[in-house]
Amino acid sequence: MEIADLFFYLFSVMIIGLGGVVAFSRNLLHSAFALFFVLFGVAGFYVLLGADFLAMVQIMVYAGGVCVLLIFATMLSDNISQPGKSNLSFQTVLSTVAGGGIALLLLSAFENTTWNVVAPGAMEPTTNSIGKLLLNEYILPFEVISFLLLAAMVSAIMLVKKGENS
Amino acid sequence: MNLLTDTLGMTEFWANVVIMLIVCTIVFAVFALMSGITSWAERRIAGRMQSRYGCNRVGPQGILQFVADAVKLILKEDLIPDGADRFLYKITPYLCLMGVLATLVVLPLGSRAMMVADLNVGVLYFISITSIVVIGILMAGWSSNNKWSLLGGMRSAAQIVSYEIPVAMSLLTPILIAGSLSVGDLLDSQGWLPWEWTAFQTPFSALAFFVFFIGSLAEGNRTPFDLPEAESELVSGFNTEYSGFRFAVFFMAEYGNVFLIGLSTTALFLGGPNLPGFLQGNPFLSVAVMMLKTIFIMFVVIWLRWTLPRFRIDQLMDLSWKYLLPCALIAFFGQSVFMLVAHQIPAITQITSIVVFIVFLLIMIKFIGRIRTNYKEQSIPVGLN
Amino acid sequence: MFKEHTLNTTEIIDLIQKNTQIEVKASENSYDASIIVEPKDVLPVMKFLKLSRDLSFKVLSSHTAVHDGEDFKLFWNLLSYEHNLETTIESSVPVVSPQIQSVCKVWKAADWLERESYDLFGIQYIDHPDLRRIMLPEDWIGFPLRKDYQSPEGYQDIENSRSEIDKRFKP
Amino acid sequence: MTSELKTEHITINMGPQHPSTHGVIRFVIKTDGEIIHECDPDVGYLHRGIEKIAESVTWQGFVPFTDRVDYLASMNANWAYCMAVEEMLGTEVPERAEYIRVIAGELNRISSHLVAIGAADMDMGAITPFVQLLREREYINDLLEMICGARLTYNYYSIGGVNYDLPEGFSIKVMGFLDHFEVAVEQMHRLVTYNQIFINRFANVAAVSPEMAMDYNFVGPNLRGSGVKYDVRRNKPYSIYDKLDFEIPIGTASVGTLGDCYDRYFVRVEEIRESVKILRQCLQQIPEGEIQAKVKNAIKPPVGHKYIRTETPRGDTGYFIYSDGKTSPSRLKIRTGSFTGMSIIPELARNIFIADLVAVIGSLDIVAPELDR
Repeated sequence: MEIADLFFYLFSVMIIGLGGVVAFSRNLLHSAFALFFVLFGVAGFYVLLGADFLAMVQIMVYAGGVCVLLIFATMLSDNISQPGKSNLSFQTVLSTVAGGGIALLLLSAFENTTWNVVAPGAMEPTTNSIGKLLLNEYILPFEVISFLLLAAMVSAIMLVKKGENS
Repeated sequence: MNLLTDTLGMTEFWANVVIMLIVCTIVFAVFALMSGITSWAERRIAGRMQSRYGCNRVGPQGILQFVADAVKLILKEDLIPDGADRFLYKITPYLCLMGVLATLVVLPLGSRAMMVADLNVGVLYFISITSIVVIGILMAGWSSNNKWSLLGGMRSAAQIVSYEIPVAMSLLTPILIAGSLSVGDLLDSQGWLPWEWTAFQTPFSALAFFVFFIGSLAEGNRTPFDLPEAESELVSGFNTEYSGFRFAVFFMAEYGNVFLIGLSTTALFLGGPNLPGFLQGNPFLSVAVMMLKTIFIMFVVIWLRWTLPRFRIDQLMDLSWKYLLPCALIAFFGQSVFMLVAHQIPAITQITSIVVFIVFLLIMIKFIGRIRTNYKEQSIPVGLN
Repeated sequence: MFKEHTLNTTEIIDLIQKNTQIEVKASENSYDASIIVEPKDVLPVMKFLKLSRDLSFKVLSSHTAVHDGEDFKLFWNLLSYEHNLETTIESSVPVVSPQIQSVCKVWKAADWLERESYDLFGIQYIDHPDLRRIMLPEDWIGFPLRKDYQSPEGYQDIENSRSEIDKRFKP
Repeated sequence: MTSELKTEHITINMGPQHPSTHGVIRFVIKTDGEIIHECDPDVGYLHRGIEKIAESVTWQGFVPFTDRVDYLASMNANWAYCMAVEEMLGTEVPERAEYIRVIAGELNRISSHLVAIGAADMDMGAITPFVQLLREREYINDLLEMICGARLTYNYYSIGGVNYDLPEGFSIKVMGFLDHFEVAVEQMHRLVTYNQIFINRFANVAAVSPEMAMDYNFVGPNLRGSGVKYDVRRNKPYSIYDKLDFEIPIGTASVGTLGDCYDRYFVRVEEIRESVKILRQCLQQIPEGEIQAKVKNAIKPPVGHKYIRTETPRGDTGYFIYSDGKTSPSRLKIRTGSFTGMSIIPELARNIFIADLVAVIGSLDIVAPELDR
């Protein structure tokens, strides 16, 4: 057993176990906190796969940013002293159809894919190549996306401003 | 590692595990000791500044006070408030400590070889791992079932999240200079002379240095940005309800943070452990240089805490978004342009760095003059008794 | 800013009577001269004292009551920074039904001062915005500064009877 | 998203035990996040019934109780009460006693203002100025201990004069202290007053207009901070203040709006300097002579009421005394600066931050025992 394998199983257990907490917890905030660790575990997987840059960005953006935002939103929107609300929802028919459909889709994808198994390569820095690709080959999509995000941010600020004035 | 596999007949896996544990223990021991000593130093320095003694009973000059404190805190009753979220309440202090400790992985205690892991995305790791602390503080604030704690937690999360951005932006400047995200490469890009340090290389990197220092003060919840703990407003912020060992862990994380501010500032901006050429590679000297610089930065941090009042939450946010972030962006942009120019005229690099350093020295001399005035005035006798 | 000549009580009384046609009189008192006003006239007189150009008593320095026999004597100490004037308005209400108009509308400082004298004397101020106890707990019985007040035997579970304490500390 | 966001208010108890309420006061605040929506001060935790006690002790016997009304400035509290009784009896206080009273009172004023300024700094999170100012206060306590033997509750003034004469060499020691102290105040300025963070926290916060200040009966430094130039020592001189030369500092809106926390703070700092001036004059002019006028043992002032105002560190403190000709006052009302200053809090603490409320309390210089009596 390699040391990497040990971490693989550790991360797997973490993701699956806490993923369950996210889905089934009766406390919305517990779900949000568990989600943080799920995202953290995913970052761990990225590291194991040699995608170090992606892993760090995953932690920074999803775990550090999005998750904190989620927790903030939960705390602000709910009656914070009694967060009894759960995200368990029992719309049986709808949820069965949706969940079953997705499960079937995933299963068929598993079945139909020929998995390309290669030996794990040496850990190489990916930052350099990602940077080069982003600023040479994919410069246009990169810029378009940045512009889109900027527009979204400005409009969000405008919406909030309007609310404050009235 | 060879020693373990060959002589003790371990498999490679177990040898790896053992080495990991040893390294973890060493790092943790250094961290715990440093945070303890920082807490002692803080009390002594505060005492000196406030015309009193500070702790001077346990051990020579009271240096063992932190051990006594730790023993006291461990033996204290561990109270859990009524209505608290017990599980979250219990694990939170460790989460905070973990977030602070994990940063130590990419920071050198001495030369480049004395790093736990010289990750090639080290700087990114350094920035992103802080988010664990945010979650820890939020959880602490919420799970205590205390409104003051909750306010403290919210403040803290908002503060750390928004100060992460100028800090990350200001780190782009040394990254540009070194051309790498690895902390080891950043160390190598600086020399041992002050004008070869990143902080004094160009006016822009000096700007980035100040943004980074201020930002990391805010991320470490130190005065003037100690709003999450603001004892005169929020009683004690997110750790109000904690007692006993769990409080000790919070405390350790807090003082460890001061150590980390010193360590990261030294490594990234102040030349790290670099020595003159003929001494290069001497492990003891490099550790000594690194620690000296770190301790100086820690002293500045403590000094600031006992001098300055505290910001208000909106002023804090203003400072981050309206001043520090633009400054960091200017530093980044200016540094890029400067490097393009310096590519054409190589001599300009040397000249600018020396000029920046001289300007810095002049400011220092002015500052020391003011300190002297204070000392002179303080020696006027009162004439009682 | 301050005038040299300050008005005395008689001149103030003249001014009040000329402008409001309310009967007021000076009190016979060995120390401070004060103006005695009927309880029903207190509010209009106060309004005049504050708004009048010649007086402009913009400050209510103090207000209190005195339990004197069958009556509560009420005192308002007024100041005028503009004219460097000082005067005392006096009125009295019977102890059995101590009711008087609140002057909160004239001076905001009256709010807490009247709450205090309600708390300690039980004087009812009509039209006071928030008349509740200020110093003592909400469930306190009686008004301590009245002369006929008897100290309670205890409050909630705290005993206060003299004999018990004496017993415990006797040698 | 046209309608405004509905948010739930949190009700928080600030106090009775809270680091920055300056004693045992409770504020029930309703906040919208960090912004205070409503604030209701709940006072009375230190109500000791001093006014009721006055009805059963002798006229002289009440002097020690006035110490407990305002423990930071007991000299001035003694003074106000003694002066009221002296005026009722028609006692003439010897000139030397008046000078001693002014010296002790002004020293006490400085020490009280030092605590006020230091506590305001500490509320802002700067602990060092507080400790440094307390060190200066200790020197003053030493000086006051020399003249009366006590460091906090002095019980020094008596009806008709003062209890003890000044010890030998006292004026030299005070002069020496003043030389040291004036420099210390400059240092304090450099440490706090010109600190940009401190200015940011205090300027433009909770401004009180002159009209509002008068309406709420602000007194002393709080009133002068709002730009109203009124000081009892100058406008209705008592004791020997008409012989002394000193300025009345008022708020000038030097960094913010008129009557904000910074103005109130700055007026106190300036008053310290004026007190130093007064002390120097008194020490030079003090005559020799008696320190105590003849007062009978059993005092029975004639029937009537008297309202006396003196300028204590917390402003114009009024003693309303109603005598029915017996050996103890029939009614004694102490109208203190903290009490009326406090009643403005519900209005000032609207739409400001929790941190600002702390600044407001600090700048109003509220002393809880004086508030509750």
